[in-house]
Amino acid sequence: QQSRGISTCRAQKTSEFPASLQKIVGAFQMVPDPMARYKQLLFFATKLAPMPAEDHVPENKVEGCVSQVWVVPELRADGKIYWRADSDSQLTKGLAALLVTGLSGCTPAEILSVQPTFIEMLGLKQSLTPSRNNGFLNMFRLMQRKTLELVAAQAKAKQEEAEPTAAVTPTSNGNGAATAAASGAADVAPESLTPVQDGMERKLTAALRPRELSIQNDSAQHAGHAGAMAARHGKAGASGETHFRVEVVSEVFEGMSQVKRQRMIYQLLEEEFAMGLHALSLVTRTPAEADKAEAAAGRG
Amino acid sequence: QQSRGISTCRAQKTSEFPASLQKIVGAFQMVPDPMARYKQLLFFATKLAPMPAEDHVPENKVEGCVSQVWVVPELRADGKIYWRADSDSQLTKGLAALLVTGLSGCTPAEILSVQPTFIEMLGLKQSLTPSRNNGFLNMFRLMQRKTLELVAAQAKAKQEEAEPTAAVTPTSNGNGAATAAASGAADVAPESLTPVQDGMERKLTAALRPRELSIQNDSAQHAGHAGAMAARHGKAGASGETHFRVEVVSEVFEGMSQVKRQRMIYQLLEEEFAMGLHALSLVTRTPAEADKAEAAAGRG
Amino acid sequence: VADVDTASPAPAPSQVALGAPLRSEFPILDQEVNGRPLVYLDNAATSQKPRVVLDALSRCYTEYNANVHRGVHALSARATNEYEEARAKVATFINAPSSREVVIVRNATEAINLVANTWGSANIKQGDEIILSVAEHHANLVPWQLLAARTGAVLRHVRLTPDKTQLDMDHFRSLLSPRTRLVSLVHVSNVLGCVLDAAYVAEQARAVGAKLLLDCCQSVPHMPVDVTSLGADWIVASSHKFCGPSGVGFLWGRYELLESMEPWMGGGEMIADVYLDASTYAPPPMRFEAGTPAIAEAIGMGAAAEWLRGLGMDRVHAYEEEIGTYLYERLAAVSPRVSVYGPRPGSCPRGRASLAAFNVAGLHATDVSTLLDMAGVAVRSGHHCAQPLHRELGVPASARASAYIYNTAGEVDVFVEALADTIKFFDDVHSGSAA
Amino acid sequence: VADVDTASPAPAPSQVALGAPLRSEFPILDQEVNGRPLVYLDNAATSQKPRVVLDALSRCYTEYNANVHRGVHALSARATNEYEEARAKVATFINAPSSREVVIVRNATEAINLVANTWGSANIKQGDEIILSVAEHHANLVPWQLLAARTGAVLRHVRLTPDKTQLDMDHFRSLLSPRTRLVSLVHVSNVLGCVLDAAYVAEQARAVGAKLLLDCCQSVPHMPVDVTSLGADWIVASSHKFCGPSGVGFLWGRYELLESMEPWMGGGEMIADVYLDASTYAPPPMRFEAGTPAIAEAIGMGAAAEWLRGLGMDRVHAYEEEIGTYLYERLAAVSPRVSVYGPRPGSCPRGRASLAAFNVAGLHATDVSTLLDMAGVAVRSGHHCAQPLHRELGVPASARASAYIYNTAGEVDVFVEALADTIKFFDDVHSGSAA
Repeated sequence: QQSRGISTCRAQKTSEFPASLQKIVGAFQMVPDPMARYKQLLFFATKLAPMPAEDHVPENKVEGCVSQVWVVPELRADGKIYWRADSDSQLTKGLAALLVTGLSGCTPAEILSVQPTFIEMLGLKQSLTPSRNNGFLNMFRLMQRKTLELVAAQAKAKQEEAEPTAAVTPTSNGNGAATAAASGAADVAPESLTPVQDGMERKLTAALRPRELSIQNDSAQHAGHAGAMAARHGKAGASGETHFRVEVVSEVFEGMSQVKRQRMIYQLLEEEFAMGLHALSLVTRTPAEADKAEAAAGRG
Repeated sequence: QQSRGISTCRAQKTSEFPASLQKIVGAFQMVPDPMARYKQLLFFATKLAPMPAEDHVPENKVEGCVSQVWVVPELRADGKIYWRADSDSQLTKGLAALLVTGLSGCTPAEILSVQPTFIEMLGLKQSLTPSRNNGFLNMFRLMQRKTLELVAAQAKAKQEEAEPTAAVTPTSNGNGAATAAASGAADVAPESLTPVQDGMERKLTAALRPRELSIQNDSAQHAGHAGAMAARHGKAGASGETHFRVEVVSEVFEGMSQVKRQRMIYQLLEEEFAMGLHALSLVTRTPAEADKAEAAAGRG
Repeated sequence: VADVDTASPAPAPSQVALGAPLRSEFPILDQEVNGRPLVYLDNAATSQKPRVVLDALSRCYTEYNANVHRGVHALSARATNEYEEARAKVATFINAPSSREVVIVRNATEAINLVANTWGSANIKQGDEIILSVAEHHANLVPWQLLAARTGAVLRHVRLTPDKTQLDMDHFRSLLSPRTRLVSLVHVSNVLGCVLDAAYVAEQARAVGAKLLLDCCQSVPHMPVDVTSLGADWIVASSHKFCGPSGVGFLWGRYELLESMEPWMGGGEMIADVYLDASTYAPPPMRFEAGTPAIAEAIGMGAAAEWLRGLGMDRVHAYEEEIGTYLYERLAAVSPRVSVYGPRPGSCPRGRASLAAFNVAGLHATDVSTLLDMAGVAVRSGHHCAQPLHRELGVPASARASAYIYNTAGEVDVFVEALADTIKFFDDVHSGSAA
Repeated sequence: VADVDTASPAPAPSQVALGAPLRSEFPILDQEVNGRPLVYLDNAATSQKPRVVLDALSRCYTEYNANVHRGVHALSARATNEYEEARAKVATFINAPSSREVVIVRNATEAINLVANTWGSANIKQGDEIILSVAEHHANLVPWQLLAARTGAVLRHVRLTPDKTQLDMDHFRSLLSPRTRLVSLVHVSNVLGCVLDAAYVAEQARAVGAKLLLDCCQSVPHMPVDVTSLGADWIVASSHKFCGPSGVGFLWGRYELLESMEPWMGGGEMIADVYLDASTYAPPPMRFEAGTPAIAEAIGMGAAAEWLRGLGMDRVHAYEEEIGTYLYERLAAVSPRVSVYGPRPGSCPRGRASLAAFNVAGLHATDVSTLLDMAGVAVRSGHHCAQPLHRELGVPASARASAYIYNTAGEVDVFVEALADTIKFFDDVHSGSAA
């Protein structure tokens, strides 16, 4: 069993990537020689459009790279994101160009569903170890973070135009009481009994602006769970936070497959919580789907 | 080549010990079985005279032992030292008894000339690693320190009766200037250029109350010295402190052979300076011998 | 003792029986001391290392040794991966929500000093109270004494129950007040073997708004420790006590809390940008890892954590309860002169650790351990870095036998017989029956 | 390159030729990276370890691993002996008057933080001045920044000579004043390779009553360092840079000075007597070694020190001058676009270290080192924990090739050819000649 600290979930298949990224992966996989692949990367760099001087600002800068790297997204009216990037290192600029080409013209949902593991298919010896100076990974994560910010800002703007505040319905099963209100992300008391749950709530609320969000802690039901898991949880007395059911209704999901929605939430919670969560049962719906389900339930 | 940090100089031969200690070593060496040797040690403990309650005070306590150990010397009119000791551990009490028996009735010079390595001849698995909780070594060192204190106190008392203050004659050869006056031990500036020399002067003055003390730094003459030594000294620019000539006149030497005098000084400087000194050329004389030598020089 | 009939080649770790079958993984155990087979019962001081840990160390130094986080060359990239993977293995071992919550330090002592000098210096003011106990290891006393001396904070010490076997929880509760800023207690005592009711302590500490640090040096090696359910804000442990190398250990802290802590040591790796007169700092855990870390040692610690997790900490705990009970019962039966400290097995809902500190009336603990060593039995004697506790117990020192997963009931028998011989040996000398 | 015809079996270390004949002692060097033989030129970041060090580590863990200073049993006694013997070997290596002057720490970074938090906190007041330089490693900048922020002390930085190859000694002298309490400088720069005139600095510092700390991380591995003649009050170094394990290093200080320093970290081993509210402390070096130390690592460090001493540090230095000069000259000749930092060999009475930090005009250092790695050549790129120095040099980063006793002229050739290929590779892409 691989340890959960570094491993991401199973590698995506190429067919799951956005088409633009599939093309790049294909192009690199046709080149058998590593030096030629670097050459190809450098050609990508030369094709990158120049980045305006005003974009070279700290908020666009990727932290922790030895070289300097900047990335800027633009969410256009077609609902898709277009990227600009630059670096003072030619190889890093090549990686940036590759990401710009692969992720421009994609929807936020597509971008968020991409896993960084695709880089391993390119044969460039890029590591996926989270580390301060992992230029590629830090650049990729900044791009996903900026995407989430855009999604959140957009959702918020729409909401303010049209909708009431989303209602969170914390429901508790067993000993895992939900504590904070939907808007309460910032004022979760630091001595919270349920740090995992609070964090999930904060993250999901910020990124998805959900109409409804229900987080249910089923850990107590799994306290008798066999094997090593139980060994870590069954004994310690207080409430574990290992098994959750999450139901979320958000318009961010419009046009996304169930798989992509789940992957997006996994991505959102990956860095902070993947290692604390042993099991996450997800129900993801758009507002329209939720209304339909409710109506069906009313009928049934 | 053994490293100098822990090794003492070559182990003494049994014949070089005081007779009382020779007897003990002989007794232990006759017992082939280690458990029987421990039994013998415990018998030593039972033979130890009880120590009066007033002797169980911090200044008599050996530091760093897990068990509690106390040692007290008494310098009698015959010029010899007699010991009392106690411990709450029976084995440590046995070691104390062994030292009390072996070193009682010895002159200060005899006691100071003993090396702790004799313990290895007893087959008791006593370590000679300097360590906080090396009960035997710490006890042995406290006994030698207390001996030195007695010698110094006695010499001082005699001196105050009869003699003028000892004159130190610092002579310098090359770049090793002697800095402090004989009484200046305490006020050697911490930023001294010659820490080794200053320390030697302080130690020898305190312990021997010398009528004359000359410390001469010959290190510069040896700067060209071949091999690893030179490698460590020839390059660094400033004055090394590696080779010294010491001439000392003290009545402490009365009745001691040259070998014992040298060993006593070696012992005095061992812990602090043995590792900084590569070569120590010693001339040790009693006042009477010094007067005779001077007279001879006057004639010659 | 635990699983049975696993004679098949290369069984999965979770199927390896503990005790005797595990000994082949520990090359050091197969030796003679003073002509007798070594019986190593000093595990509470340090554990031995399985082959998998020795191999991890060896692979690091012979395959990819390089400095971490700084280089792009192949060795450096691999070393960085292995180092960060080790951090993740430790996180998984204690079920930390994120490996970013694991700070790699030299030992548990450094970890406590780190908290005292960062969170402590920033949050503890004159008159604030810190609750410790009389049973703490010096590492959980002295850093707070130094902090109290700097800040004017007041130290309160939970006392023992009247039978002196464990901490008095009523007394603990009576010490709590709105002035309590911190509770810092030992999870499993290295002398008494008693196990703290961490859930209760966490609940009570939280009720007065105090932070909770648990010294898990003696729990992490021996039982499942899950930081998501333990209730502590920080825990500390040393690698060398849980089958890992010396020179490394970890501090776990809740991430928001780590983020709120200013840096302690300055240097490379812990910075974001350095200017001549000031610098900005990296986020945790890097913020607290100044300079080249204990790279190979951390990798060894990760290997140890992974190996123990593979064995199953519930199985480890069950095995130790069994051998610990056997050790206690046999030891207590040697002679009426033998006193064993801490709670009797079975008397306590949370059990007791597989260690037994004891004294023999009329004998010094050091004499006992010296003679046991002659029989090849390694036990510790002294104050076990818990002088105040020994004052409470009214003895200057104690001897301590502590078992681990590779010790067997047969070894306990050897120890107990050697102890009986030792007592007889001293009795014989005193009755003059020796040659 | 150094001695010749030592083909006899098992020659004494002082007769082993350096360079190629030494490589069999370093198992890690015999491997391929990216299909090419490894050329390890990242020694200033960390050195590789000879068999004698690996064996010392292995022996510790398979023969006598136990906690030190606390037990009377055979393993514990042996571990204590080996640990203290290691301290003595380090003392001998730097010619310290006494092993009591050697404090075992995690790394040089911790050693500097230790001095800043003990001597510094007690002796540095508002308005006092500390002299550093623009060429310091972050480890010799950030601790003093933190101290200055606490105390109101002022940091002064020695600048570079106009040609930016070394520290400007005239400027150093101009910074000295009666307010100067401390001078803390790098003995050998990890970027410029320049060697400090320690004797002059010591004399000048002493003249104003200032203490002197030297960061000897890059000198102790490469040249004879003799604390009795160096003139410093403290020196610091990291084991992993001089053939020893990671996770350990040392602080040397004059004993009276160490004695004057209050403890920093509290815990076991550093105490004399512990009471509930206060404690008394052990004398140095134990006072500064709280908790279980890096036992095996210290023993490995001792083995490394002894092994290097056996080789002869004068021979090591001579060999490195030779290969360092070759490295510099060949590198500088690759292309007019290559700039090598630091003094030209022969231009300096104290020589330069066998390292060469450089840049190729038009290429980022990281790109250079990435492509070199494809050719099996390991060099570092980045700011080498010296951001301020790189600002002085006007570059964000540099690449650095650093040689040690096992590197050969042939390896320098491989590196230089790979660098020429790398430059051509980027040029080709830009001129569009690629497929």
